[in-house]
Amino acid sequence: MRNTIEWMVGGQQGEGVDSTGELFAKTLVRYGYSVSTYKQFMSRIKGGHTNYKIKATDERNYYSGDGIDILLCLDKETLTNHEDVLNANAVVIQEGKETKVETENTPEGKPFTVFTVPLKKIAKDLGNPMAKNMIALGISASLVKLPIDILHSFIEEIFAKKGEEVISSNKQAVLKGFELTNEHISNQINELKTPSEKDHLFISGNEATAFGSLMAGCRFLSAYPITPASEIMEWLSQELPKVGGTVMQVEDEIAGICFAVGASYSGVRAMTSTSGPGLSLKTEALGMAGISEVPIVIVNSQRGGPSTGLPTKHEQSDIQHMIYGTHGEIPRIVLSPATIEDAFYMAAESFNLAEVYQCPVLVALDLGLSMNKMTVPSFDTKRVKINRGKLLTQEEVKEFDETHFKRYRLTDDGISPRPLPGMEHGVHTTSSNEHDESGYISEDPENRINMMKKRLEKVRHAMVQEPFKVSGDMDTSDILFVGMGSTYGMIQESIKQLNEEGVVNASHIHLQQLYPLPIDELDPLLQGKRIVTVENNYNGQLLQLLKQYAPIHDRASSITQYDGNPFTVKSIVKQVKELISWQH
Amino acid sequence: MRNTIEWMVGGQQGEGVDSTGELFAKTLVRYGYSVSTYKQFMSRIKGGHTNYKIKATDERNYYSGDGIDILLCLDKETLTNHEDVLNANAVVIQEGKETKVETENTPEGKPFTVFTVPLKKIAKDLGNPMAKNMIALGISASLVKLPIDILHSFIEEIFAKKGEEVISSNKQAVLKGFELTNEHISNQINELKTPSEKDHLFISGNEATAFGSLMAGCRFLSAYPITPASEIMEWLSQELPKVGGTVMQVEDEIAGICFAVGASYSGVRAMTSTSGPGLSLKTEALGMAGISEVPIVIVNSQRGGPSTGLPTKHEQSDIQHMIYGTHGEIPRIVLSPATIEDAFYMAAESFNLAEVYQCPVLVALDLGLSMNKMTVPSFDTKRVKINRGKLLTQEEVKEFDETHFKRYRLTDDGISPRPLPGMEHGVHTTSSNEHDESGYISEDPENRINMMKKRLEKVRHAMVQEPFKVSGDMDTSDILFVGMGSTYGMIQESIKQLNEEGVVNASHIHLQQLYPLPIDELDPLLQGKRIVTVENNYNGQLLQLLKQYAPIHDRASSITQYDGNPFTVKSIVKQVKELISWQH
Amino acid sequence: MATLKDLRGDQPTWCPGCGHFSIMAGIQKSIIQLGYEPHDFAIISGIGCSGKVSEYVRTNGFHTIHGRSVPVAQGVKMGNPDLKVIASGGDGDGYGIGLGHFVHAARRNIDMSYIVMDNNIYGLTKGQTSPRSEHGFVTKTTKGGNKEYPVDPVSTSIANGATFVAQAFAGDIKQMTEIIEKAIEHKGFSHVNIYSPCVTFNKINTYEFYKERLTKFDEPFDTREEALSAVRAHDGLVTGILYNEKRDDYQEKLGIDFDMQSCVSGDMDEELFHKFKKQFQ
Amino acid sequence: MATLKDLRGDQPTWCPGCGHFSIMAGIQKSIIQLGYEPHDFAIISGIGCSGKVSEYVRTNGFHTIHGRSVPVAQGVKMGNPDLKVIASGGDGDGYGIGLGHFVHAARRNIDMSYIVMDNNIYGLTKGQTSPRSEHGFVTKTTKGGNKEYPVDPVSTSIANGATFVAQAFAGDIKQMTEIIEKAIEHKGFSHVNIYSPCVTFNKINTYEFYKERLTKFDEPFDTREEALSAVRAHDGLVTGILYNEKRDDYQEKLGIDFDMQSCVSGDMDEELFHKFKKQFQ
Ligand SMILES: Cc1ncc(C[n+]2csc(CCOP(=O)(O)OP(=O)(O)O)c2C)c(N)n1
Ligand SMILES: Cc1ncc(C[n+]2csc(CCOP(=O)(O)OP(=O)(O)O)c2C)c(N)n1
Ligand code: SF4
Ligand code: SF4
Ligand SMILES: [Mg+2]
Ligand SMILES: [Mg+2]
Repeated sequence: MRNTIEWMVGGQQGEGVDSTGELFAKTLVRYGYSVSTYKQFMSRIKGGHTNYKIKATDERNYYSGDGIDILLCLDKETLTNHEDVLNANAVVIQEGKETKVETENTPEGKPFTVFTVPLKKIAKDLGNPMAKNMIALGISASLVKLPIDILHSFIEEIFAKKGEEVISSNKQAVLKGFELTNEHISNQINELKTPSEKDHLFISGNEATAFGSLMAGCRFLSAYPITPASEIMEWLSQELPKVGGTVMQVEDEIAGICFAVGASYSGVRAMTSTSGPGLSLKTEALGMAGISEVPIVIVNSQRGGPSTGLPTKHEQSDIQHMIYGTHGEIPRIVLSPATIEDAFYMAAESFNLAEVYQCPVLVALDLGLSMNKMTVPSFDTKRVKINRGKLLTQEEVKEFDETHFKRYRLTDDGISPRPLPGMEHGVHTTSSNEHDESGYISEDPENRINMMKKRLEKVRHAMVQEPFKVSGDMDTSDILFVGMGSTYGMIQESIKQLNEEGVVNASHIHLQQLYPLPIDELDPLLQGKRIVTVENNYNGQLLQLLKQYAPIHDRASSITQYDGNPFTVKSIVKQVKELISWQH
Repeated sequence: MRNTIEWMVGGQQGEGVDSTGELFAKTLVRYGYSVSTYKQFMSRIKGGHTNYKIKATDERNYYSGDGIDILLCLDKETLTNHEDVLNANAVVIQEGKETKVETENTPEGKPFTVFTVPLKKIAKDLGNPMAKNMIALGISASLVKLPIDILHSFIEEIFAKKGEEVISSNKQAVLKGFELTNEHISNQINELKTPSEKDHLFISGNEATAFGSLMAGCRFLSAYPITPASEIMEWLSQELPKVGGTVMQVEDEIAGICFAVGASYSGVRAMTSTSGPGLSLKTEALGMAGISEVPIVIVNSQRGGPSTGLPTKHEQSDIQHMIYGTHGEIPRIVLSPATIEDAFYMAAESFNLAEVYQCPVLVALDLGLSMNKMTVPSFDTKRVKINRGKLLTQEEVKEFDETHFKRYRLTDDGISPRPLPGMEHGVHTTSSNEHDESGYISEDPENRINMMKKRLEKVRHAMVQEPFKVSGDMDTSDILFVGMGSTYGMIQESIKQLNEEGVVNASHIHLQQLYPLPIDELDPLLQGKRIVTVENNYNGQLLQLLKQYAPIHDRASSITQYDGNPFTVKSIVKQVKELISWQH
Repeated sequence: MATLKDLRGDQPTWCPGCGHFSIMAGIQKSIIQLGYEPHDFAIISGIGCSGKVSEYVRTNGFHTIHGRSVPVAQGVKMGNPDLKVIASGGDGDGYGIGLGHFVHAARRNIDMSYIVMDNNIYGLTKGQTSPRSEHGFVTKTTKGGNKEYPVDPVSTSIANGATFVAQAFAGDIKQMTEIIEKAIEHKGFSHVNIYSPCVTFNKINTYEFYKERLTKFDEPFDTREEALSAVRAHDGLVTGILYNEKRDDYQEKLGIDFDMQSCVSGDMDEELFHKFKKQFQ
Repeated sequence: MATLKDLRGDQPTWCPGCGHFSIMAGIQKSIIQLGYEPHDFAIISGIGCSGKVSEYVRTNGFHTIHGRSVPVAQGVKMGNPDLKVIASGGDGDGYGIGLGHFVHAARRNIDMSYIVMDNNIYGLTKGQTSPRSEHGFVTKTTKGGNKEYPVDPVSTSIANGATFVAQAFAGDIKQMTEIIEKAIEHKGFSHVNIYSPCVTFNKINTYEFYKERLTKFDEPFDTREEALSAVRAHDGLVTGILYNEKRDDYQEKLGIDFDMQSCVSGDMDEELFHKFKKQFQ
């Protein structure tokens, strides 16, 4: 009995690769497994190779895996592209004239079984040519002895509107798959251990971010479509109206942030979501939110840059722009959830931070985290409490008894009580110009100094609940990996492997708050160790960030990947080994 | 006989403060003095205090000075605002009912003379009420015994179109000024030493930048009005048509950069000029220039940020945005001329670098450098030779003999030969998407790696003629000041004073190339010394930049000023002393 | 009831004689005459001499960035449907850099007013050509005369679905104020372009220029076609409400029971969580 | 003479049946029929399915960024007045994010053609509402139907001074190609909006939809007013050259003896330096 399975379906875009993958993933989820997935696709609508990768384990797993146990090929490219990562004794399912089973070897000499099946013909015979992928799913499921009922009940759900005939032909297709396996390759069946029962969700980083935002009271999102962020807008445009909120797809990304700033100014928890090109366009208005002290959440789902770059590929290369972008100097907070559950919690926290500190909060996702689904423990609604900061009620505003409310009142903590437009006695001025306490333009040098200090100091100690994740033995480890975003799972697994192989004694910090960098907390952990950042960009932006705060220059380096794909454990391990051998 | 004079005129905006200041400055220039100026003004058209400060010396001078010898007050605020910086024995000229001379003391107890004159009345009596400032200029000139002919000849030039009468009344006004001085305060006359003859220009940083660009062959500028950059556009819109080029004032800053990118793509040396808010808007298109490898020069004349901020005030706070702004990673070069003559040369060099490295070049000015005029030695046209890099001629293109020209050909130095659209056999594709050598979209990982390396490595060793200025004794100095932009003169004078007072043994590096930072060249100079950056921003952006490249964290700090005004020598010296005493 | 004093904000710094003074007064008067209080309003302005109006009229004000008053204002209204929202700014701000937002706002029809202070020039940056400057207009950047033709703002909003389009003149405060009042009371996006002479930099489009040339229309045209033709026939030199149509505004059309502001500090809503959670199981 | 083969660039990746194929063919044919060579042209495109046209038609191409093809294209023409310049892109690209640039280009009248591939939807990002989507149109982000009204692109360019405005349909290649040819030969800014069905995401604005509804005009209208009225009367569902006017283009108006490209490696021009230097002395 096995407790892990790696599965992939590949084919041409528009051929149902996505839905086939998603269905198999959900089947495994419903069976009780922890599932991580990764979709690869191209910047076109039809055609071009795409694939959907799944790794399922009976314990929590954060990474969709390097290898493949079952490979479902809907086109020729699939096998060519992925043959080299097949695990030993993998099964490859492919279309062919007649059913046959052959054994082949990977370039590295691992044996695998090629199961050729006339899927199209069988589906046609079943009276439903569309059901060919279902046969293949049946084969897949039967190879690990998943209960057929799960697939069958999904089929009932998915095709509920299509009628009994479609349901039945699809069910038969699955059954046929089971039969084909039993008939031809029963020696390959390797049953999955029954997992223990868990309360978990199968959700993408985008969905978790959107869900967390909604739960934190966000009621307005204005944005412009862009891969890989569109899903956030799409999910919220479905769900927000149910709670009295709304999504606006506006004319461009500048409007995206400006609408959200306006809505936030009027008292709503508001956000905008985008990816690189949109983030760059928002750069000017980001500064407006900063100086005018309007809370705002900006989700940046990173993709391959620069410019239009690689719009459907993974990258983590907007770090510096998020921290330093916009002219002049503003208060800001930059977060970067490590996992999908962190995306939920940090999205929620970002609204708190935005309102408590009255400043823009940027939440960095990356394509890997944004678009791929994983199984996560159901979220804890008690973990993040809603905190609206110094937002005043109508009654509180009245007590100030001012004709023109001092919106930018100087206070000890730099944060000013905030009335809302519409409140009696709360009439106030908000401004992108340098202003005095009343919000009116001021060019007075002394006022300027006060206002700059107010704004830039107030966020200095802002801190999210978990500014970074630490693992490994900080006292004894001689190498410290530092990462952010969706590399979490790969780094964890790489360390496990490296430690097991006895290559290094490694520890791991995964940063979740990039700005203000929690340097006081990090500093003791950085002492004395070899530091290796693992990041999906060319310049080693995380490394540059760390160097700015800590003089680690002679013992720090980075492992980078910027080809549009996520790291594999294999490639991290390889690069670490090279790094180490080179040092000796 | 004196060899230096500090003069200021102050008044309400729209009252001729500027033109009066400029005329006096030019008079001193024509007399042969080296003049530095600083204008202060507000973000409104009429009203509000403004002033024009001049320091003239018989040797080269880079700073408009801390003190005032002659203060011309066109409003009440002028004296109130500037009394504390009057030099001993200063003369204050002010409007009043009747002519009188009084002696007063500054808050620090320095004596000064107040010369009250019924300027308006006298001007009216001369038949030209507009000439009142001319009387005051006459007084100013006579107090340092400038030849009256210089002023008279200027009057002839300025009022040439207004006719004999205006000319004569203005001449008389000046004469009247001379007479009043002789009559009432002859004991204050302190003649300026006659300077040696020099071939020099009186020019602002904006003008020098524009002039340098034109001389380097720039024939197209597209931009949008914004203080303090507008002057570049305005100057070139006058001059470019004379050489077959043109300026376009377009609908916004995004169009500003896009037009220039388009013009450059078609083979013209092209630029755009802007300030902070415009720079932020150009962030996305900057990335396009980077990945598509289109040469482009972006001049950013910095002002008080963030957002609208302090639009008419001085700051140096866009450093990080210029280096890190835009999503993803692009080749770029960031320059920052230290002086007005460097602005000329570096503007010219920026076009070379843009074309040699086929990438965007950002030229950072700051308001102090942009808007104020100084006397500079006439420029050396031999210093920067035009270099168009790998731009191909029609003949060269033909030799490649390709159907579709490989615009992004991989080469040893990462730079690809560049045909122009319109050339026979040169048909090629330029793209903001990741592309292969032919310019066509490519999502292939290996191609991606090659292209990223090509683009990001090609600029690694780009270097301007003078990447930084060094002064002081690098071997013996125990403190090293690092600055950029218009602080050059103040830092130099501060060091002189600090060295003279024996406070420290200081040296000075003024960075002119911010990215790629010439760290190999800088590193030996940074060794062992206490490092103090002097910069006009809050966060110490230069300091952060240095720290990123060198582990100087425990011996580096910054002196900052961010109130909208430039440093004074006094304030630098004071802060250095504090820093040193605090260290002991 | 609010008085003029209540509606006075910061001390204006405009040049004496600037048309913007009259527009400010027109907005103040309209608010008073319609019986609103300062806190009922939010004035969202752009950057320019004109942009300062949000600090000079004492209502809630947001002095935003150049060209973005209209998207910010729409967001404000979306966030609080009870607020009266006015966006305001210059011709450069609104028809130059902000032109796209303006057209999209016209077709979106959110309930707000957009008052443009049109002086056919860039005032605050000292007199460059604006997208409303006449063909041939001479400025610092167009010494040989402007080679472009001006944007036609009222035709553009009429053609793109604005439900209230008017034009006024700062030299005729009475008509202007009437128009502003109606624009404020109009349910939907109302666009008011107001000729507002820049006495410092624009020596062509002066008070006299407009007085001599403007044609006043007392009634809106029945159809967009007629309004378009009239505007063109007079080369844009018309005043009055040009077009006015009743139509559900954007928020009404959404048909959402808005509940945007009720979020309070404290626990997340557990019940809501479980409702939404289901779809991920 | 160039053949179709000469004008074939990269292999198109559009969905089979996409209207963009016909527009690509229309551009290729026009270039051939007018007797130009591939190197005479530069096609400047934005981002979208449509934006790929600059890689599929083998002329000089610049695949720029989303919404900015028009300003880049104008810059290209300014830099080399001898090039034939076409800007092209989608309706989202041109009338959404790029709307401002489009209107300013219309009033500026630089000699180039702007061909918009209008499928009333955002194709490449998988089917969201575009500023050209009908009121009520249902997409992922507008489940309850689009609450906005579409931009009227041809009215907008007509109202703002464009000197050549036409509309075509990808389903009528003959008329479309004729129009593109005339647009290319027009001296000044020519705007061609082409209905180009997205067969994958837009199930409303199909080939049939347009075939049934389009009214063809064979002659341009004499005045802008008439053109505007006709467009409105048919709810924008017209094809043909709607308006066409001879007028000096922007570069002619500038009256500059352009000398943009003559800069060569070597010394600065000493004489020129001394000429300009004087003003600073
Ligand atoms: C993004 C940006 N670009 C440019 C500027 C500079 N700027 C300030 S006001 C202005 C134009 C003002 O003209 P208009 O909108 O017509 O207002 P007016 O001053 O004429 O009332 C410009 C270009 C800016 N503040 N921000
Ligand atoms: C600044 C920016 N925002 C968003 C995107 C994402 N994006 C790519 S294409 C596109 C819309 C395409 O629609 P359209 O212009 O109508 O072209 P079509 O695909 O329909 O031909 C969007 C929003 C982007 N590339 N850049
Ligand atoms: S410059 Fe013109 S627009 Fe600005 S305040 Fe003065 S008169 Fe008014
Ligand atoms: S998605 Fe639509 S627009 Fe894009 S290629 Fe397919 S059919 Fe054409
Ligand atoms: Mg204006
Ligand atoms: Mg489209």
